[in-house]
Amino acid sequence: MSADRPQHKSFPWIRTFIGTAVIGALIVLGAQVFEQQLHPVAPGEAPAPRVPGADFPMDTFDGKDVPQPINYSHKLHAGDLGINCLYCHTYARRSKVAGIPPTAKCMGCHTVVADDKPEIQKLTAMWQKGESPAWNKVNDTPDFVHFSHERHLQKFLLNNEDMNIEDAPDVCAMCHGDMNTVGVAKKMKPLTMGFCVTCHEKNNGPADCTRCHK
Amino acid sequence: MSKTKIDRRNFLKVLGLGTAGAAMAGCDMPSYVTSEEGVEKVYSYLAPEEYVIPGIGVWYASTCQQCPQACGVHGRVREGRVLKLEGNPDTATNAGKICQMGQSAIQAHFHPERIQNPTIGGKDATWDDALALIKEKASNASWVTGAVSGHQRVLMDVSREAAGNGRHYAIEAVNTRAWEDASAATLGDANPNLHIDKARAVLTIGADFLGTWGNPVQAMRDYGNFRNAPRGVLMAIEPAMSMTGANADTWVAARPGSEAAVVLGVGHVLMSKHGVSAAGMPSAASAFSAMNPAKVKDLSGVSEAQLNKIADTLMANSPSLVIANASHAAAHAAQVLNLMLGNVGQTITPGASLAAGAMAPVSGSTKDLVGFAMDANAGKIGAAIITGTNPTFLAPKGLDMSAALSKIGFKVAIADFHDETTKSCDVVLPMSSPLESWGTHVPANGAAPGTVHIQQPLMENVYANTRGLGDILLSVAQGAGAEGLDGFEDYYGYLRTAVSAMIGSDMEGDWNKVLQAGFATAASAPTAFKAGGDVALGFSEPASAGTLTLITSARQGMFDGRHANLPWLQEAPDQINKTVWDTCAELHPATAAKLGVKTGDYVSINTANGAISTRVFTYKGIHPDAVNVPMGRGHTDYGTYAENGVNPLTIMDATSGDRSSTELLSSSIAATVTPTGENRYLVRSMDLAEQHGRKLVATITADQFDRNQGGA
Amino acid sequence: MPSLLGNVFKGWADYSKANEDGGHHDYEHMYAMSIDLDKCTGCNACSTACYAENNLAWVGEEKFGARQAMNWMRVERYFDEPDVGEGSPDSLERGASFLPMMCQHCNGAPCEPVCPVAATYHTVDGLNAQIYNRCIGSRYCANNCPIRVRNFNFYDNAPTAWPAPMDQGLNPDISVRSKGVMEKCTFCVQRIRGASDKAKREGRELKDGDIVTACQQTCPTSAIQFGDLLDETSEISKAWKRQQVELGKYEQNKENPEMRGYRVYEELNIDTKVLYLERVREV
Amino acid sequence: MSNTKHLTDEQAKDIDENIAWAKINKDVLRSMENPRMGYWVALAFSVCLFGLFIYAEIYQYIYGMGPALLNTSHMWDLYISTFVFWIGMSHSGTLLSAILHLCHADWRKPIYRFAEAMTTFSLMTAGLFPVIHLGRVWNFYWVMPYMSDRGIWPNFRSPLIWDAFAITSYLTSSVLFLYIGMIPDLAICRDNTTGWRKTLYTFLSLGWRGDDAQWRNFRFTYLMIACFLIPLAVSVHSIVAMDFAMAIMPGWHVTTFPPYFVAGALYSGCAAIMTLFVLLRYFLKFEEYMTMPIMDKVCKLTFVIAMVWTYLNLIEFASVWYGHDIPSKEVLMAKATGPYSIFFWGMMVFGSVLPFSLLSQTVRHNMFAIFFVSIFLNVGMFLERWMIVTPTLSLGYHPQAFNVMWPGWVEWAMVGGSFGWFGMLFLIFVKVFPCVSMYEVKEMVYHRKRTTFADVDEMMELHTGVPGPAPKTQETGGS
Repeated sequence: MSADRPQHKSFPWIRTFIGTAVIGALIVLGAQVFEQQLHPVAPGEAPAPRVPGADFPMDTFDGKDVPQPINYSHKLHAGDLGINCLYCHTYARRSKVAGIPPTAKCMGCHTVVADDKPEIQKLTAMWQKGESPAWNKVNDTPDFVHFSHERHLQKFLLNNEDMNIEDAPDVCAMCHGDMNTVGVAKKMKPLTMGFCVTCHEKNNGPADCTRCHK
Repeated sequence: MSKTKIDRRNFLKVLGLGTAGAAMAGCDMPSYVTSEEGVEKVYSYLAPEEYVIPGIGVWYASTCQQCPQACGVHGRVREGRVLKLEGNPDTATNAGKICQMGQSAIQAHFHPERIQNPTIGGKDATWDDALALIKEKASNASWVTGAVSGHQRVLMDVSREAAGNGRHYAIEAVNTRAWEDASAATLGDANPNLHIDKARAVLTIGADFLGTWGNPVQAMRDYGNFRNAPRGVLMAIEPAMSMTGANADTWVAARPGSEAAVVLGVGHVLMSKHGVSAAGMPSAASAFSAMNPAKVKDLSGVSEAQLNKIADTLMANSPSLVIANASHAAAHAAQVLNLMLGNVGQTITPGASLAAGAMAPVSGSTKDLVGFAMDANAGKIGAAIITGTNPTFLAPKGLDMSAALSKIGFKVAIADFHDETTKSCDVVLPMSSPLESWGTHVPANGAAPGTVHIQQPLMENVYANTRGLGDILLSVAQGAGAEGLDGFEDYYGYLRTAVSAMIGSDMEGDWNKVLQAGFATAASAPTAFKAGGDVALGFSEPASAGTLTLITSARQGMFDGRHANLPWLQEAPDQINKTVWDTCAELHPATAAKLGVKTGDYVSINTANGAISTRVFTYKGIHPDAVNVPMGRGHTDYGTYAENGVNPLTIMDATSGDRSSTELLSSSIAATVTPTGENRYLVRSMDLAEQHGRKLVATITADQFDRNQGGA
Repeated sequence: MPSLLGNVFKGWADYSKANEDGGHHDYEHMYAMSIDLDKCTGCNACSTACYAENNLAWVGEEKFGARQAMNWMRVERYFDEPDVGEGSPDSLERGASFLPMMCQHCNGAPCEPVCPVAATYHTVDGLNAQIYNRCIGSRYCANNCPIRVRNFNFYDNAPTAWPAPMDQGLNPDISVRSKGVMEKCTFCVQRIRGASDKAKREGRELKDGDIVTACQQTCPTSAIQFGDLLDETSEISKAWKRQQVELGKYEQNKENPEMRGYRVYEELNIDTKVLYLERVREV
Repeated sequence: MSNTKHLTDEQAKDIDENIAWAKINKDVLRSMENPRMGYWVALAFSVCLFGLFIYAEIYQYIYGMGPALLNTSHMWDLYISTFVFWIGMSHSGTLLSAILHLCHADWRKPIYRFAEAMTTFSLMTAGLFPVIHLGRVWNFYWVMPYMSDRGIWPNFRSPLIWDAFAITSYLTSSVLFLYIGMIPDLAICRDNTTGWRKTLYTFLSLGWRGDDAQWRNFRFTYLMIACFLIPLAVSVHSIVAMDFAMAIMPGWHVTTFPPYFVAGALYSGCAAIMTLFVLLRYFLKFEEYMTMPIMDKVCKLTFVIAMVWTYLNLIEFASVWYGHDIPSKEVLMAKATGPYSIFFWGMMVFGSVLPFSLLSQTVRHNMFAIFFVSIFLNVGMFLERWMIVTPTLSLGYHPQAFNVMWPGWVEWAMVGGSFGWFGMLFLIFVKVFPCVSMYEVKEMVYHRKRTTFADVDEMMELHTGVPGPAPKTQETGGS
């Protein structure tokens, strides 16, 4: 190449590399967007729980209304009447599933209390027939997930000297949202793996896959 | 409230039957599908006992009914479903262990092909109609059962007596009858306790005590201790390798039918070489001395060196134990050997028997199968109630069982599965599975004195319209007008009363203790051996050398065929030839070479009773003159899972010789084997039997082992 | 979103930590097994117990013949004894040798480094874990397993294996694996999990004997032992010491070479955690 | 050229330097137009094959990997061997255009374009297989390190991850290489076509005017990507080799695998070039550009690479044979004598013996013979890949797992379909893009001419038919 070539500013091949970079960025971002759709996490406005020594993700989830055989209102029972979560969901402290309270527990009060309400009569009828209502599951973890209510309650409530049993709602709210405010139960936290992992990292929960995946 | 009285069944109310169904979704479902709200259903308890917690399994004691041995089990019950069976650590019979057949009880329990409704003449009917029909027609009915014991047997007997003394045929193809007869003849006790763990040397002649003979679970537990240092020596003499033979230190192949001669030969060597005295047993001694090694050699093909080795080992390791099931003659000779070697009292101790003889176990036999067929063919049986056995499948063609059944006017089957026999029955009553029903069982082998195993339901009926065997028996007995049964509305009530009487207390607490323990201890009658024990020892002439003989062996898993409809057991490889889902004919490579067949080739096996065609498996663990076809497969009407394979029992012979000495399991029949030319891959879990120099199963010599006290 | 980026960096940190020299060093437990081949009678009880405990699908004759079976634990049967040569020419005078074979949970597991998505990895319990719902089924791990104890779900076995109501008998503590997922023996990780939860409930440490695997529980001759090697007092660690077999070696120099303990494929330096005790034979 | 004496003067030349540039344009453009019936038949056939591929994939998606008859011992079978085969074929283009470009071997110029296209398309084919062989193919993107709120990452120790990176980067850069090298020709097409083609080429030629600055930047870019591509190509196939070399299985755990795979790759690539060379020469009437002497050189190159490959093959056998690894030795013996031995010996004959036929002058100058030789070389290379994967899996270490397995119909459908996919892409390419580089052939002609004509003006007049001074630029691209 001779010396009297005029100098040129344009480097068209740079475009190709910029192009590659852009494509790569698009792949990453696209994957992220897809991931976000898998795990919808809305920016949270939920009130921070009053659980000493617990730092939990603020993400909230706008669950849909799930029809239930009996329109049980958490707001009334837990909120207004202030019944402790663990009074009905008594299995939560002893087993990995919180469980639905046995009908006998409902009838404990409702043989006398508010037995004129149609919903209660519905329940009473079932109780007389000896059949149990078929509730629709609201907060559900996938079948390959091992989640133990017992362990979490032990960590944040039972073995937490700053807490006593009346504070159960604050602990439950970490994953179930403030049930005192809703009527029929709604899913108020995403309960995705990201949700769990974030909380486990903040509270030094186990990071081992097999602890939660079965 | 009375309407929702909490009885034992109600607290088993299922929480979330949908849970398992959801588990079917498995790990494939992306989490955003299965964690969606409102997809799954949750059923709450009505009013559970406080110890019933969803998500936490509760263990209940019960009794395994997969084979006649009635091992005690614990069942894990979660959310009202029984999920897993494990051995009951407190029972002397199995001490916390169960075999693969026991493990599969779960699958039989949840089986989709169980009978769900009573049928009359093949059409669905109500229980009342069926029971009324039985009450009307089943007078003077004979009972055809498997081995039974406990209160089920009591109810059978009282209803038989009430209905006019029909006979009771207890049919088991896999049994210990030869040994029982020999023990009764020599020791006066049909079921002595055998202590394999106490023996230093064990010689078994065709008794597969690690596989199917007696209570294999107990035998295997004892075998485990038997192998601790100082290590016992196990020797096996049999035509084809059994599980016991596979684990033997010395395995000797004897020509089928010649086992008795070999035992006599051992006795001969013991007397002549080691000077063991047969004092007080002249007839036995004469039989021994008559059987010199040369004669043994040409009868059975067992060389003198092998006889000497066996005799030397028996002498060197005392106490020893000689077990035989190959034939009555062999069993008698074996017991005489035990007497001569002084094993009786050391490794053989008197068995325990219940004071309440009515509950004592009735051990089945092929003799009853033959008897049933002959009596039926002779028209002696007007009506029959069949439960717990499948004579049509077990009976060789020679017995002409189908014709026999057709001669019976009225046949009732109490069964949980449709099989070849229920097909020909007029009334079929759906029995709920052993995990759903009550019962008591008295183990025949190796139970602690006076033990009665309690079988309690572990969950609600899977199929609502089935009833427990006990309930059915109770209704039948009440229908037959047996005394003392009025006022019991169900078997549970009857059992509760009976057991309370047995343990001498009807306190709720004691009853719960019994339920938790899984067994009750009743008064037992001490038994003692009688003296003497001299019996005349004979032996049957085996087929001459070089002629092929068909034998059939039972293997743990398929057992006598009752488990052929359980996929888990179909897929659990045969312990020896490792085939799954199909039958094969075991041949010695030399014989196979003579016939020009190899593993996977189809051969047709012809005997006087017919022919079967199956594939060949060749290995060296069988006598060259024997062709062995494991029994259990080849069902025709036992559900979709049991269709594979062929049934060797059909071409066996149960009638030749005197019926007292021929058991199907140990019988043999001359056969001709001809290759059909077809070939298909014989599905096995292992194609090779060599380790290719890899260090997989390394071995060490016994003296090194004992020198180091056996290590772990 | 900050939490996302936080995860990114934390992920990198954990990753590099977990992989220094190819694995953890801060083991909390080291679960191991020992199997006495002299007591094993080859009765298959362990294998069937595994089917019942771990929701193993049966596949039927055709697929079994195509070697697509799902048995996590198989009892292998050999008719030869390499160290004494073949038995007698025409008869198996020494019987057969049985070898229960399941995932050996190697500390140097060849399957772990090759999994593209880290679905199989070594836990702090010393288990070779398999995360079913992370697995994408590249099957590289199974190719790299010298013992071939990894089973791949070639079909969706669930519908055929558990026709209703058989699915009611499924173990809820284990997910049912669907097609395209690798699975293998987990040393009954659900029982380990349950036992440790129970111990925490009672506010105590795990002790020897809390964890009983399904095969160990049912083995009629008690040939199978299971326990924690880091627990000096446990039976299993005593057994390993008595047998003079140590982890992390590809060749054991025993003071007493007559001790029966050995591990399969030690020469591959995969560092298996199942101790086999040699079969004893009379001579 | 030792063998020139056997050739006529015409044949001795790589290309006839008297070809007019206009004729070059005309011929190449003509090759892109008016597809004949044969073309449509071939295209339809390829599409059908690819349809089979799609069907098999859907079937496998629904029923799982079972119908492919994979089993516990044979977790990979034809999927991965075919993957390696296509990866290998992709090395030809790099060899011809990049390596030979740097070596200034100008005889490559008429044939490198379709070789590069082959590279790209075989890579696109190869890339399919690691994806479709996944048990849960719908999760394939998990091998990519992307940020998610789960904070989990792929396992960067796994050679499969390296594969993913290597293949994607190699694919990107070879596409760039092909495209950038084509820009001047696209400009020619732009100037000589109408309708949709015009739109397409206008868009693709990025406003190429063929002026001086563009030419210099073009040269620089082209050279730089060429340098960049060669180590990439080598690394890609080394990484593919590590899929096996990193495993502990006998017969896979071989140190010489990376160079062995690279050699095999170049080998199969050259064989594929020979095949397509013949096909294009006759079906697109490129006799004047893809000439006998060029083929002669390609054949010699192929022979040399074949010998290298054979050598590496033999030292692998030797190292196993004289080593103490019993399982590896068993695998080797099983290859030679076991159930797969016929394929093994087929590979040895086709891969190591057949190339010697290329030594013969008559074969090298008989396109018909060369066509069949090259086909069999390709078959041999396919068998090689199969013989690497399957015999090892059929033996391995554990006796219980020894078993012989033959691929199921799904696998065969996938393999056949991959050829359909490749053929489809290539057939479309030859009709949409110039598969002979016009401007480089002109250069070639010009340089050759220049060696014979003293006077540039005279040469220019001869070529352009325009008397007078030559244009300022020596290399006249564009129209």
